[in-house]
Amino acid sequence: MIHIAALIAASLALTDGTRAQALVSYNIVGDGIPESLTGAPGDAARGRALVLDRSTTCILCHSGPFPETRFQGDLAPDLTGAGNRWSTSQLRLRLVDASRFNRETIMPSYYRNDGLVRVGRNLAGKPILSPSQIEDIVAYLATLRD
Amino acid sequence: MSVARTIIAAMLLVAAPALLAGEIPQDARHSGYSFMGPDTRAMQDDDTSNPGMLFVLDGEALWKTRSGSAGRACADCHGDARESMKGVAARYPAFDKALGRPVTLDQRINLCRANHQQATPLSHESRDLLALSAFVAHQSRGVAITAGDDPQLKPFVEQGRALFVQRQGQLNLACTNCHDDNYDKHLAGAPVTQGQPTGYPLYRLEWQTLGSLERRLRSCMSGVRAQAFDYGAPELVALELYLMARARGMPMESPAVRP
Amino acid sequence: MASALINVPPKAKRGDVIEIRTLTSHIMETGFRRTAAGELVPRDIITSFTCRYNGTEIFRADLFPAIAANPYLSFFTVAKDSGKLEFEWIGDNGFVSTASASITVE
Amino acid sequence: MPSTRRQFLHLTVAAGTIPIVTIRPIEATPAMLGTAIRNVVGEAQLRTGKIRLDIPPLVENGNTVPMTVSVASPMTAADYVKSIHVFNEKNPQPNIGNFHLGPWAGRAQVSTRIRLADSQKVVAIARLSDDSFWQVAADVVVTLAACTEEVN
Repeated sequence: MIHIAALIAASLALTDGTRAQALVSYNIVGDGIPESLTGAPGDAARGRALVLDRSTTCILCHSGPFPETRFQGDLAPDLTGAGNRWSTSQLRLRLVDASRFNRETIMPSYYRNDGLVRVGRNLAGKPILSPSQIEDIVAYLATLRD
Repeated sequence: MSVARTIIAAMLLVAAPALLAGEIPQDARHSGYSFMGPDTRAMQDDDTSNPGMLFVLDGEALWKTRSGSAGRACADCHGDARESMKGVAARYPAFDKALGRPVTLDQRINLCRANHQQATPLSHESRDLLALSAFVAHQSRGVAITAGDDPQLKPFVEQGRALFVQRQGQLNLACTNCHDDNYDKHLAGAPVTQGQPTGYPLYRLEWQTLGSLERRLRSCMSGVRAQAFDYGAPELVALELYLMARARGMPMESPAVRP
Repeated sequence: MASALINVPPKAKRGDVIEIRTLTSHIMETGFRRTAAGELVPRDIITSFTCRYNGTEIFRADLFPAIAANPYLSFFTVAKDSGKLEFEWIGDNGFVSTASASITVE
Repeated sequence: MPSTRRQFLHLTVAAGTIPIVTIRPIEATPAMLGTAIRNVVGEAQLRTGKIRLDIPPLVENGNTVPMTVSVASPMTAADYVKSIHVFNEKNPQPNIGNFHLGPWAGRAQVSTRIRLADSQKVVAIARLSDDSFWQVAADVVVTLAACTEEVN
């Protein structure tokens, strides 16, 4: 089964005059997104830095094999072995829109800009992460093997 | 056995408003105090080391200071706050008949200034407003919260609850996702609390000053990357009211100290 | 409005070691922060605290930006005579604040 | 405000106040700490012992960290503590406070609350009446606030 995500948001004028960014298109195949959002593989080293950057929120909720990071969250599963549990295709869709798997999840959809309420004025219409950031994180998580 | 249980349940329904689905039961409600380390607790426990008490002191002075063109002080109408203000903050936000909606303690202070002192309103988070509200709230220390009991407030409590459970912001999280479903867990090492509003206005170490519950709520909204409601917005008042109603029965701690 | 909270035991026995605690309102702006426009916020801190016991200095502190807002200080002295403890905070921009407390020594 | 810069920006905003951006300032270096200590101690030898520094090893917020320094001293006219000096390793400035006392104190102990910009070492030094210097150090881990205020 193949879904084509609807990505046209540019015509939606927002209250402060900014416009929603158009997201790059992607194809969902089964329970994943097999193709890179950027058309190129991500950089695992940059991905690791992003996962550990408190502002991107991974480490706020997740713990993982990061001995140098003292404060890790326990709101979400440990990322140890994530690369064994999921293929890069599955990891990519989980980052892009985890709510697709569980409506009740507290994991934000990192590459989505619709269906959100009261988004901060400066962030409206923007996804949390860029396609290249998603790819970097996917590349890093894929290396997490037990 | 099951009969006895039914009777107990029925008695509870009479004694206290029924819990809404997902709400934290009375005996499981914990103040942010219980999530803090011993050092921050010690700072709150001793009035001579609690920096919030500096504001209470200022508020006590302001209580007796004449203000506005009416030339009246709070004390001229309300007398000794230790008597007249005892338990008042535990009932706020309260329904204002003239306005037909709930008002916060800060809004009540400014209504008093406008209507009885002919004084200009104090701005949100200004030192004087925080000092006065801290002084008034301090008189309710140990008093159980009853805000929201007034039946006229029912639709506003419900509005607040709807906002509490609504996902919002770029992170698409509702208050309830963390503060009902995940308290006791950790956000990057910091405990997630139940978000009980028992100590406001409170001295937050992060702020290095006293702040209102509205400031805290706005800060939470920024945290989930939502557009924060303006100070005094009806939505923020409704949220504050719901939080107080959700903390029904918990003792007031103002001015509390929090990380 | 500058206010201070002073905690001195009102009564003590001669020779007792007593604790004195003070808390005073001050933002203690470090001078290292910047506004959103990039301008440095000028330093505004308390730089000195002195406690005198019946006119004699018994404790003095030099404070730096690393002291938290609303500075708290606790220190000790031997209760010698009944009288007055005077406190003085001096800081940037001509800041001066004083307070006093009396003690009865028996 | 680009969200990816949040790690570096601690914004404090209240109505009626200027939004303040605390860009993590340049850290004091171990050399600066050493210089600050030498300014107090001079060429004297620094010994360990006698002085104790009570500070939580893990603090919930670096803006207000309680701290107590005490020195084992009889506090007599012949043997007392003249002063206590506290330093940090990574704030923009290495000094925290100098505290001057004397035999009349009865007990050589001072408490205050300090700011620590990051997890770091805190050093306390006592100068005794014989002009000997005694030092103690403690490592403090600062939990960064999970949620900070932002300008919207």
